[in-house]
Amino acid sequence: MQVNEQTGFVPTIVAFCCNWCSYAGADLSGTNRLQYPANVKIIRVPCSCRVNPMFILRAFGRGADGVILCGCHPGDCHYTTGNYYTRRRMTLLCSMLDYLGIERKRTRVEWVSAAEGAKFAKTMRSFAEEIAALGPNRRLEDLRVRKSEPEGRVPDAE
Amino acid sequence: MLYLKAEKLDAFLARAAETRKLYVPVDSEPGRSSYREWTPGTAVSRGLHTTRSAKDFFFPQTENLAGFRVEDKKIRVIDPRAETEDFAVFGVRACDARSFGILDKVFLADPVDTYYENRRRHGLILSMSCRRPAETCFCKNFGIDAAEPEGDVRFTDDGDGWYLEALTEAGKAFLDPLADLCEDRDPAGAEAAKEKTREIVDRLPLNDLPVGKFGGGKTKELFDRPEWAELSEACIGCGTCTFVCPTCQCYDIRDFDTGREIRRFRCWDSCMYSDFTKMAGGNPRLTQKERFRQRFMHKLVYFPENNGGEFGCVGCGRCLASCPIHMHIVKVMKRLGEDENEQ
Amino acid sequence: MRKIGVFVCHCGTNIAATVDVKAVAETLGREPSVVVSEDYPYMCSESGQNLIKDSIRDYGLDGIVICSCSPRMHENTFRKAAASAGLNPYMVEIANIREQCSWIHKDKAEATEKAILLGKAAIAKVLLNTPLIAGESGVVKRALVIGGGIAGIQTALDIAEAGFPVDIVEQKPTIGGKMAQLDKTFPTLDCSACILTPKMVDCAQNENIKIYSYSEIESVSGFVGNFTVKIRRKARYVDETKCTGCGLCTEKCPVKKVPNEFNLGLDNRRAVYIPFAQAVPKIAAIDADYCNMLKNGKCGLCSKVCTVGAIDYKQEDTFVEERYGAIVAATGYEIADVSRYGEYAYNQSKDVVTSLELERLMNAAGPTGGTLLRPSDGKHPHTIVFVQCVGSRCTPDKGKPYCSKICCMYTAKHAMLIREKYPDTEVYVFYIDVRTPGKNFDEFWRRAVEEFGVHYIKGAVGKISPRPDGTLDVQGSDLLMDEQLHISADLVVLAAAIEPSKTARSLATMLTASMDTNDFFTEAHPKLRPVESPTAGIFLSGVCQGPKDIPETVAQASACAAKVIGLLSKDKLKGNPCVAHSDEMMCNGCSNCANVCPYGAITYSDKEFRMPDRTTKTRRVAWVNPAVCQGCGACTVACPSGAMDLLGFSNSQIMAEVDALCR
Amino acid sequence: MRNKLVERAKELLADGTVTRVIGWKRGEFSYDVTPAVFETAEELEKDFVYDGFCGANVSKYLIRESAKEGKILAFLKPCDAFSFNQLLAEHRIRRENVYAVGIPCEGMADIGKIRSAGIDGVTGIREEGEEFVLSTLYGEERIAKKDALAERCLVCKSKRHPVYDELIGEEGEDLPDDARFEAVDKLEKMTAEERFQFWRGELSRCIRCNACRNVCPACTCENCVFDNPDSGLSQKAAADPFEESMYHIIRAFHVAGRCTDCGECSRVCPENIPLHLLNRKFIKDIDELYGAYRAGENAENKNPLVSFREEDAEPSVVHERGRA
Amino acid sequence: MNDLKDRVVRMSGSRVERCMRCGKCSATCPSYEDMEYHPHEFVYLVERGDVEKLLASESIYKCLTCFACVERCPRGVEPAKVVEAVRLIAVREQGKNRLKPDDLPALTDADLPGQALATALRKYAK
Repeated sequence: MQVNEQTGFVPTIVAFCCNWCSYAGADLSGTNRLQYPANVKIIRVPCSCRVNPMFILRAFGRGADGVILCGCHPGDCHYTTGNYYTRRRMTLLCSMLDYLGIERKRTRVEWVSAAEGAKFAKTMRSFAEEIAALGPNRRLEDLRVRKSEPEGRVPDAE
Repeated sequence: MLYLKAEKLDAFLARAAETRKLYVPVDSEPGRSSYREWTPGTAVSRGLHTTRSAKDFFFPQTENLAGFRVEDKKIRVIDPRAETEDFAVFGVRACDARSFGILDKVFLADPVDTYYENRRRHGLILSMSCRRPAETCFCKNFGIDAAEPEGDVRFTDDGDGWYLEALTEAGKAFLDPLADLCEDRDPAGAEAAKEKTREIVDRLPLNDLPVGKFGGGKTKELFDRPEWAELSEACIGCGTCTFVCPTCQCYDIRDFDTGREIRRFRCWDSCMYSDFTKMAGGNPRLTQKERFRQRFMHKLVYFPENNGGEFGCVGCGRCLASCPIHMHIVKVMKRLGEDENEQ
Repeated sequence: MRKIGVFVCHCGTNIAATVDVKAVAETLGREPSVVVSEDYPYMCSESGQNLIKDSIRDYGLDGIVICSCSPRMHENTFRKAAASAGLNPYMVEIANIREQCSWIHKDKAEATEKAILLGKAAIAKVLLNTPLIAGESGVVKRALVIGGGIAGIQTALDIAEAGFPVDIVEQKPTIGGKMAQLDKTFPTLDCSACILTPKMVDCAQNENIKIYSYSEIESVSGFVGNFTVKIRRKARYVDETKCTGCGLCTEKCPVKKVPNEFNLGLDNRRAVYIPFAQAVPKIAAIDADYCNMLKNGKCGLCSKVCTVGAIDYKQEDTFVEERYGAIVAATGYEIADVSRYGEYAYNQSKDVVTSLELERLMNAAGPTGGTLLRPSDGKHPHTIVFVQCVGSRCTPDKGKPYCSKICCMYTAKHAMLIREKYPDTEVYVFYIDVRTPGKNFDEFWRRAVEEFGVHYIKGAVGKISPRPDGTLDVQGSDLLMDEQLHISADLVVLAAAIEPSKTARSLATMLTASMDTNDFFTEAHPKLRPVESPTAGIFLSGVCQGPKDIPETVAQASACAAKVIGLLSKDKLKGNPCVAHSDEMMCNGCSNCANVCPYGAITYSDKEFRMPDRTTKTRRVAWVNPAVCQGCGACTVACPSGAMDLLGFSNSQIMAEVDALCR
Repeated sequence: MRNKLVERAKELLADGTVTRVIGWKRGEFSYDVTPAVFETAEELEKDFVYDGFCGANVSKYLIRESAKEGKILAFLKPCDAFSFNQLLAEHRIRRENVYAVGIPCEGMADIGKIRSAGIDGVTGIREEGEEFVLSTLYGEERIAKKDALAERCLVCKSKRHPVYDELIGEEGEDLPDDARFEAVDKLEKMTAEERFQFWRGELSRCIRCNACRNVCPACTCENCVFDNPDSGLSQKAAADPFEESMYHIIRAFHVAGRCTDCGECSRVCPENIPLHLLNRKFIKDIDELYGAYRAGENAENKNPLVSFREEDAEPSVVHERGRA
Repeated sequence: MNDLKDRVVRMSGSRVERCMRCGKCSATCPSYEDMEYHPHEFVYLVERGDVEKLLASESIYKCLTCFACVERCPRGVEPAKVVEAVRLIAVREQGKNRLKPDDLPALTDADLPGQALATALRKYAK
């Protein structure tokens, strides 16, 4: 588990992985026993182009501190062109988040092929480190979801 | 009569803020004002035409009503309400002051809305006479005297300061400990200031709306008027008018899953929205014409019909100022007020 | 509420060593909708599967979650198990707690916690799964090959050989394509016609092959396994069923000055003609642009001489509609226009020719009967200059950005043949690079240099100026000598770029097959699916996919045929049920989805909607053909209204997973 | 100009070319004009206006109007024409039912600007040369026209109509873009913290009245995701700062590549939030990363988010920008 | 990228890295025989960063700026603009050493194309 040693902060990280390359790459890093932090939780999607920007915002809203999207390398998409659209959408989304003053390091896009198990693990390690260093996501969080929020009064048992 | 000189306002507000939260209008940007919590150094705006109304303090845009928590396979209910603190809203003009009476008729009628009631009990209204009404003001049509607003404490503005009058017990309890910051003046000054206000109000361009054509019992005459189609044509169906309106009180109740519990909250809704009356089995108001008609019929016919003739509009003019396409209640009243034969 | 079963696999110790599988099963068992939660050493084993099947039946489960290895490993196993117990196979979700948990984490508490979370996410997803049924569609057992060049011919022959009927649509009056115009072929220098014409004849004689010559594709509809194609049969004013190809009409026709396109305009033909002696079908056609009878009703000579009464001046275009299971694009190439490069004086001098024109000038059946003569004066050329890369390898504003691939080799061939036949001729080749990857290719061009004494000059030609004496002044650079040269040439041959057929773009639109910016068809995968278009049921053969020489074209044509045969040999096509679908009530008809769909699976139609207030409203709405959609989901994000969603990976399912993982 | 338009509209009504006319209708105070459909010459004579306060973009109404029977005459300012064209590209308007007349625009005044200049109680406005003369409850006031111009008009992108059936007045030209992105530039140059504070300050005022969305000519969804309980995004009031950001990010994203920068969102915002700066950021990014693109330029172009080039920039370009 | 190369690339706007070494510019050049470095070498040397060699060479004054190479370059490298940029750098470095119109008659040479002289005068007189 990636932890920020100074603050004790344990980040929550969501990784969207395309089924054909990156998810397979993640499997490969498992097969090769290449470690990466347990903070990283993977969601399988058919193609990186399936990832709607709203999923990423949703993840942040629900408490993610970092979101990473992995797909096939441009040109290698199982569906020929999917990741090209992903690339444009995500570039614009990242730019917009940055423009809104939201830490741009919290969102990342990486191309990981099915053969790049080592790259997958390395990418996840570095991403988790970066997010741990950044601290909790405060600029794009839903306060209602914050774990430390007061819970209200429990009515007396009747 | 108590008189507060303008230069003493800060001291007055500072003292008042010791016992309660205090909300005052401030200039948020040139030509616009909005309510903010007063803190030392806050510059109070002389412009009373806040973009949003003082309704927000009693009937906030969103409010948690209840929570549910699933523990294993059982559900537990949580009441999210904390103790409400006392607060006061300063600089409420006559129209807005009147709006609380209208909201009360909705929320305090049986069954009482305890969330609203709680806030009403803890909230004090420090109203203020108008000295510089806008061209969009038309409160006079509804029998509102801009010079003598309702509320707990009335501030009558003479340009250099304010004559203060407690109108309720709560108002008196608020004002008494602050009396030492005020001086005593001849009430004639207050009367003169009020006359000044009335004189300006008399010159307003929208004083002669055909109010008589509306009111309880007019449903049959007005409901099927063909003008509704033409009036509603431009309406884009946004909720601006309803959200800036001091008397609109419709809300929706929704659930939000925080991951640990379900929050049941309510939030403002607008009769202008297409899903406003959507329910199992369909939607009785299918087009914008019907939704548009509803809003004005509610304010001008149904509300007075159910509430002893009182209109659901106070003439604050906010919808005139903020409607994106400038189709507002004044245009509606004028058009429908035209004699049908003239058509 | 749905009843969910959770099954946690130990995978021996693969999972159990790092994940407390009992704790996982127990914790997930407390989730509100979970009615049974079990762990087992090997879920994928027969007894593990039986445990799942029994639970499905005993508890009446609506969905199951397997916490095990990667879904890429055993998703299908568990889906089949579920199906055999009567549960829809798409009501199965896998939580990958091996590759993505136990194998990469060492701390047992951490790994257990993560496994629980992954399990919860899978439960959240399966609660929103819907039973899916893969659609089935029939396959029409007939293929269409568009283009009758060597690519189309080879593909058609291979398909026909496998026993499936196949139609060839060729826009020219004969099949054969470019290869029929070539003289010899590299690197073996065998005669092109000798190896091609038997294949053409095979096509004509194969009972499974039907040739629509002088025909074009008018429209295409349908999808893989079931296309409907409308073919326009252009009027040739000769009754195909009667014409014997005797050629009498072509001898008697008085209109003699029609440029002969088969010889690239180097000589003339008549207004009624048979393109060449070995044409298939060998049927005459009347050129309506030149025929006096068709132009002004005066003549009728051919009709008079025809012994079988095949001439029909009243013939009109006819249409044939046919259904196909697969369509092959084999539209080939054309020679790019070289007249735009003024410096080569192509328009100024008849003695500047393209390589294809040279083929005809050297061909025994060509205008010169196989003797190489200058087009201008019919004299024997003594100095010949070849210019490489004319219009290839340019920036897009100046020409084609790609390498045309075949020029290096055919130029070596030309140079060699000329030197062999006319040893008194000096041959110069201006080259930028000589590209000869291929079996016996480099050896071939080395022979041209070493054995045949062809002068290869590293450099380019800057200007060609016709001189009054009929020679051409070729000004070029020799980069190795750092010299500017002037060669006095009798003939200049330009290795013009090849480009896809001009008709390919409109065809691609009809086929909803994608194209690159150069108008070459794009393949479904550049490495792994090189003969298929991304649009299911559309296959690519030959140069229409990219520059190729003959052996490569034939190889690809056969590969393409194998793919077609594979498709046609199926009785039913089972679709992937995880496809996109559009909610018509929300669709705006904006075309965003169709713009990103790589398969052309989305079509639009104006649809009438009955509004709740009893009025009707006509709106343009999208429809996804489930037989064509491959389920990538690009459309779901392109859709602004959220009308487009993906079965199996719906917005709500993915968001439920997100919520569960972030909790 | 107003009379010219009325005359032409009357002619086209009379000769049967059109059955209706969409334009702007006189209001109470001369600044509060309303988009309206006119059916007769008398209505046009009586209420049609075209002056410096006709900022409302009428193109979106044509979705509804063009679905009706009969042809409608639409007077389109350059901004409206770009929106109109974009809607044509998205098949939202039935072109055959619209007779589009391009009309010149010298920039539209914004009553908000006049109010923020400290002039209140405005009851009447008259143009006098380069000034507006305002009669107010508190005496006569004057303001230079340029000081009353809406922000979007100060950085007008084009006086040209990309589509029309007929043009009244001279055709204008595209104007240089330099000033249009100044505010975006300025924000980009701030630190992330400053940008965050800026946007939080702006977006926290949002009352989720949907005026920006409902007026937007790009937001024409049959059912908006924010109204659709099944979308997972549905929200009625921004109950949390996250929802405020979410709404505006998603809205800007949904119109990215389709937004013609008509500026209506900012014009109608009752809280005066500079929403156009979100859209303009996307326009700027698209221009810089994928080549100059103007939505509504023609009805055939593919929007940059549904096209690509193999050599497109990687998302990491955002990370590599040299700021904290 | 060294400074001189940078300047040439910036001033010319030429993308020398696009050159595929076909030699068409040199094949086309009417001043070829007079040049020590030929158009393709200009491009090559600039790409290598060897601009000094060019600055020292008379070749920069032999280019007629006829733009035949620009017109015909299949890769859009625009060699004449490269030559022009190198020439401009040389001219600027020469500072006050300008050609005056009065010097012209003495320099006039029947073999020198008038256009070259006019170009030189324009550059020098600036």
